[in-house]
Amino acid sequence: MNWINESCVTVDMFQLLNEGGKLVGEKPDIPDDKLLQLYKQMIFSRVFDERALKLQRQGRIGTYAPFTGQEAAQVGSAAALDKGDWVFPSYREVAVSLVRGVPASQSLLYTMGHHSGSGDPDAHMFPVQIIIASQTLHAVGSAWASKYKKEKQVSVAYLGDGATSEGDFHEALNFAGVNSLPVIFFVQNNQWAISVPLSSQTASKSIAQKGIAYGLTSIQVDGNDVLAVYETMKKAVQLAKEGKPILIEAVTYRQGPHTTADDPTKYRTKEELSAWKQKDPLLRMKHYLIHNHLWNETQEEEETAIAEQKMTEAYQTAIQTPRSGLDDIFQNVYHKKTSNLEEQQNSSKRGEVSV
Amino acid sequence: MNWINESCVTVDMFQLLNEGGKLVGEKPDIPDDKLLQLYKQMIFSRVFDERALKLQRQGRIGTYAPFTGQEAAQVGSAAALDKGDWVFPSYREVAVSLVRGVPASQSLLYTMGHHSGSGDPDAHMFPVQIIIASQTLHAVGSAWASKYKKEKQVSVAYLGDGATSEGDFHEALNFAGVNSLPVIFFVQNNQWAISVPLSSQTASKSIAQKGIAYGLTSIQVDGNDVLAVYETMKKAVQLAKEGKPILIEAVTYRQGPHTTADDPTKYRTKEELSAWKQKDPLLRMKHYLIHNHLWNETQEEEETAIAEQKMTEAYQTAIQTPRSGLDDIFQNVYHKKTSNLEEQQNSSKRGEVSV
Amino acid sequence: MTVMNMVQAINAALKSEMLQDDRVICLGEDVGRNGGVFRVTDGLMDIFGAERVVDTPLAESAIIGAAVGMAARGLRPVAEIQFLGFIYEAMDQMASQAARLRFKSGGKFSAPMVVRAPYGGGVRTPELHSDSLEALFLHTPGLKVVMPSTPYDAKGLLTSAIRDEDPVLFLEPMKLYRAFSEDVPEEDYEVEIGKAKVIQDGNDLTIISWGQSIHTVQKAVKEWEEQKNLSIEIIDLRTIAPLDLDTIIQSAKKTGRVMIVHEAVKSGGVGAELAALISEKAMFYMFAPILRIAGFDTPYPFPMVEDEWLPNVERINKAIEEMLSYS
Amino acid sequence: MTVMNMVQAINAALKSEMLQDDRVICLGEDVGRNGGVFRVTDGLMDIFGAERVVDTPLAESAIIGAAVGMAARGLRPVAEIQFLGFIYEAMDQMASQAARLRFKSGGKFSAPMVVRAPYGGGVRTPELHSDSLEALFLHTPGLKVVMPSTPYDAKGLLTSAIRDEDPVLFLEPMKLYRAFSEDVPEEDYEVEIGKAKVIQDGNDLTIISWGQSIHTVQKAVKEWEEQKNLSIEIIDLRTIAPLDLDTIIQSAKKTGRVMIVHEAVKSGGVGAELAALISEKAMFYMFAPILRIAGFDTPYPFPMVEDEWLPNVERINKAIEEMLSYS
Ligand SMILES: Cc1ncc(C[n+]2csc(CCOP(=O)(O)OP(=O)(O)O)c2C)c(N)n1
Ligand SMILES: Cc1ncc(C[n+]2csc(CCOP(=O)(O)OP(=O)(O)O)c2C)c(N)n1
Ligand SMILES: [Mg+2]
Ligand SMILES: [Mg+2]
Repeated sequence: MNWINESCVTVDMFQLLNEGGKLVGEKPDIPDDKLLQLYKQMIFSRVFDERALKLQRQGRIGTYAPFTGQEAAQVGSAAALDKGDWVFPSYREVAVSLVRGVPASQSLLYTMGHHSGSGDPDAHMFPVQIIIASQTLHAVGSAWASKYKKEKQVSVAYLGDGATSEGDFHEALNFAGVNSLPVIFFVQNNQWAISVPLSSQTASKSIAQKGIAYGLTSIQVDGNDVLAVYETMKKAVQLAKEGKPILIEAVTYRQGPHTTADDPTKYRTKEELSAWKQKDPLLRMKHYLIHNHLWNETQEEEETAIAEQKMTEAYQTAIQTPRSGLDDIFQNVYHKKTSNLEEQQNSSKRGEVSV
Repeated sequence: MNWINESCVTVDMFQLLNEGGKLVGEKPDIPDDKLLQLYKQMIFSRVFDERALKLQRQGRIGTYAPFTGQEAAQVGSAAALDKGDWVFPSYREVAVSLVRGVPASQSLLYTMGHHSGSGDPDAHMFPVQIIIASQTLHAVGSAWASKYKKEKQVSVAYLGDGATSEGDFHEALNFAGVNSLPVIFFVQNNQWAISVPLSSQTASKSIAQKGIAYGLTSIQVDGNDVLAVYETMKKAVQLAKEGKPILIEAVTYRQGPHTTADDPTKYRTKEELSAWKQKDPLLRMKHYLIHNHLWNETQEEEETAIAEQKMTEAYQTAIQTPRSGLDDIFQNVYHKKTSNLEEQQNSSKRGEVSV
Repeated sequence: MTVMNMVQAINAALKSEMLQDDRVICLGEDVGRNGGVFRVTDGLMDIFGAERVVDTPLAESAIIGAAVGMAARGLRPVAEIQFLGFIYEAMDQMASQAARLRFKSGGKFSAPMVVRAPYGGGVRTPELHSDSLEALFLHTPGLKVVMPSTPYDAKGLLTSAIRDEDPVLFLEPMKLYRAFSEDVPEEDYEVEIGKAKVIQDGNDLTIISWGQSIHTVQKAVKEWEEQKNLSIEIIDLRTIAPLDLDTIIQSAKKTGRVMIVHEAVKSGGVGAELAALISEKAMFYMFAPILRIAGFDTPYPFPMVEDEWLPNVERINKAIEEMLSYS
Repeated sequence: MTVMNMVQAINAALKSEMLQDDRVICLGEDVGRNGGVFRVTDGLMDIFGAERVVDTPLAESAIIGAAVGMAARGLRPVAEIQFLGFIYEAMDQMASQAARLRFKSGGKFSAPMVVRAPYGGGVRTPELHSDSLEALFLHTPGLKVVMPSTPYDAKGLLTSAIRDEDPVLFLEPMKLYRAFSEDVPEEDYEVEIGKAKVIQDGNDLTIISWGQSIHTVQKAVKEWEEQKNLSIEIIDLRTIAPLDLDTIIQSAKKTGRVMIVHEAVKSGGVGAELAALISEKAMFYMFAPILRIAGFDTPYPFPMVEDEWLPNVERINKAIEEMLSYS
């Protein structure tokens, strides 16, 4: 009998920079200014994240899901996309949205509970998805639309390791495979789904190998290595545009809490955290740039100051935006307000209850 | 970059008898009387199926899902189970239920729309599942209960090729893998999900390889070869009891319509059907038995006559069972009838509408 | 005009919209080569090809979820759920995704799409094929829910649904698919979503119903009118969300007696909302309690019993009698 | 007696049932090591081990579906859905599987299990965390639905739910988890499922509510009683399915004025069923229309607006005024 099991597949993680920032693979063909841009985007992302955490602690914004530790995965992947490509994020993709050109203030407004909601059609960013893995299906539909319209765009779903357990993830990959859609499933395997470690999430040795069930082309990449992520994503976009749907597992780590409502000390060790901090994506890229004489500490300080300033401005913009009121919620339920909503809105204004 | 794709996995179908009934593998260690029993069970199954089709055409029973062509997969797998094992069928597993000892009349009552419903606790058979793939989760829960209670039983979910596209299938396999549950997912890949061929169902080269996504042990077996199926299932039960969840893909064919409401000429060719009829599971086993001097045409006729007679008796039992009435439907909604249902039942009796 | 049954009318609407608008595509299980298990999409694949009439894998959440993505990106998907009972598998995509995309994005995205599904009893289907679940979607802001009872309305409402800017759940009463035919224009036309139809004027009693129950109501009413000279108003709701409050309240005030007939189980059904609206806005016009003739509060029953379980002429007659006893 | 908040009371019920009955196991996302995102299952894993307090993968359909299988095989699973809004992912397992197993098997199998889920607004959660979806399950025969508003009831009702032979959906009002504490017996006790509680007798008006809205109602009522000397009856429904019809109708007949207050969107909510039942069985006792103060018919709103969207004292006051204007 020919039993199949995991030992039938080998998964090797693709890496260009090791933890110390040394090049371990072939030198990628990325111009210096692009390297610097990637790093600056990572700096701004981290500044956003740290400031957002502070603002939340001060009660100025609502629940927030920090992404510190995942900057390479987010920035590297987003930077490899074209303007026309479409992004379907979860709730943790602020760095992606920043790279796509979504104003930082918009993400602040979202977590402040503003009715403007999320999503940015200009940046080709779908709204934040709360329901785990649901966005993978929207990316499939979007890729399908592109294919149908013969537009050369890819659709990218961002999701987490935990999301790979949901039925929607499976259905999305299967639809993508059957229809040869230009879609990329970018899994940030940050090792945890709230308090559940990957080992309790799946008995599969890797997430990348899950693509085999659907005829997808898959890869595991070091998600803290911005160069490896960028190169992988570049290639993935090309393959996807040829009708080869792609699954990418970016191995990374969520250094902060799941959200500001979470206490990670309940479920994970200090040792684990500090081991992963050694692999920090910014540190690694900084070492590489300095080593290659593209960066120094002065520039680091300057860039950080610029980022802080931009963040202050974003916050000012957000708080100066008029607050939402009850009236706003009757909009956008339907294209045209129904008479029932019209009546409810009017009676709410008049302080009435009903007719 | 180390891209993974389907070429990384090889899947070889396990077979013992070829289409002509010749032994192609190692002779399995199955006593002669067991061989004969398997074949007789296949004969009775086919007689049931053919009679049920006739009864449906005569308007004596309701919609029916025939399984002709899948007898080896069903009988071979069910025969390898122990009495204590639990079975979670779809709507096409009548042959399985017959092997488990469920009276044929019970399956007739079900399709006649009798309130006694389906499922048989004595035979350890869960009710017929209409919702595709839903039963895979119940099998997981059942296996979990066995493990928790330290009872050495396996739970077997039967499902089709189409069912592997549902999210529940994915979630079930993942739960099974993570918890090392004594569960077997037995997929009858009969090539079609109503009108949708396997090639439109998944881009995966095999169903067996889908187990790799969950750390499962998997195999592809010739589902028209009752010996291969029986042997595979025997081994699977053993592995599952050791805490290795199993995925089996039995490659077979649905020779009849999807159900009595379906017209397969809309979507598949005569050529395909007749090619598969060459691989008929009964024919193959018959050749093998005759070749080994265990069977002859006289026995075949006798056995068929016995089966026909049993079937006639089953139908008599079914039609002699008192019909269900409105009163029956107020039972079994809750353990104890609620006062609301009490009231509805009483008013329905009195011909009233409401209080 | 051509004489069409409901299957033909729906097929005609799909065909006509697909001819006019290449953003319209159909997707679902068995909708292509097979033409749907009820043949509603029959022939469409031959005309429009497999790119516009798509046989999907067996996964309801993906069907609706993919349609959301398509719709947001400018297509007009018409997704089929093979039987309404299977929509539970796609509830998140219906209720949290399609219904809320416009709202959650502050109006920046939307999901103009149609989800078609046959539903309803009386045709001896296996378990879980006959449930009427419209109430779940009445409780889901952002969705529209349409339930035609005639071929004419089916074609016009489906045309409106496909052209609508919001997600529409279009429920097709299985028992009426081929139950009768009527004149249906060959050219395309719209029947407005959100408008009930007074299919018969009356003064003594109002009966509100929709889908296949309408025909049971008509049968019952005929007897009363002929034998007792009673004047009964019948309202075919046609749209469940948004409800046509004006028509309902106007009729309630006029007749002072309202009965609601639906197939779904009684508790928490659409009948409850109608009764509540009337008791909120027209209670003092009522001569009689508002009665609901509906499925009993049990799971949809086994085929042997379904005709007794469903609202039938006998139960409606009983209720009319009861309501007339108040004056 | 000990003073407990609702989180502690629920935790106590789980612990006590697990101690007495080793068929009881808890499963769900983050319920183990983390003790649940609200710490409702805190400490249980330490006491009962990872076999009885199971951190599952992230898959709601599997959580409920596996629980159905466990329950059918003799365990008593208590499954947690992290927030009620996520139950859409498991609707088939809830509505077509757990709810119908007894019925579909002709009584040969059953699924005695509890599904716990926090729900409700006012705590500034992100989208889809605050919806009140009880009406969907009122419309699902075979399920029981329980919604406590106090720590005492929470402990007693959960104990009853775990011991019940049918699947029970146990909904925990998030805002009340730590809002207040009260005396709760240390030993185990049951609060009967299916019985509403008249938490305050009155003659002029009945207000029916449940879950966290009860406290808003109480606040509003206090003002009226103190200032206007009005006698208001307050009914805490506690069980949504099966409804306690007797208590509701009795009160309606007594006071002749009924208001229903709930957080769920108004259309198709449980309030509709209550109003319909009253208009069916007690209409001629009514002095005033039956009013529903509920969420508006929009998706649950953005945090900045939720306090205005939810039923609040002001809206309840307005409604009381309006109802008193009828006499
Ligand atoms: C359908 C659904 N179930 C549960 C949740 C609650 N929840 C929010 S985030 C999360 C963990 C997600 O883990 P992962 O996919 O790894 O993403 P990460 O948070 O690590 O980025 C859970 C369980 C949800 N939002 N949606
Ligand atoms: C959730 C759900 N979706 C759709 C259906 C309708 N349906 C019934 S059988 C079937 C095809 C199933 O194919 P497969 O799993 O291969 O099993 P087979 O019928 O071939 O045995 C479909 C689509 C259903 N019963 N349940
Ligand atoms: Mg994660
Ligand atoms: Mg099949």
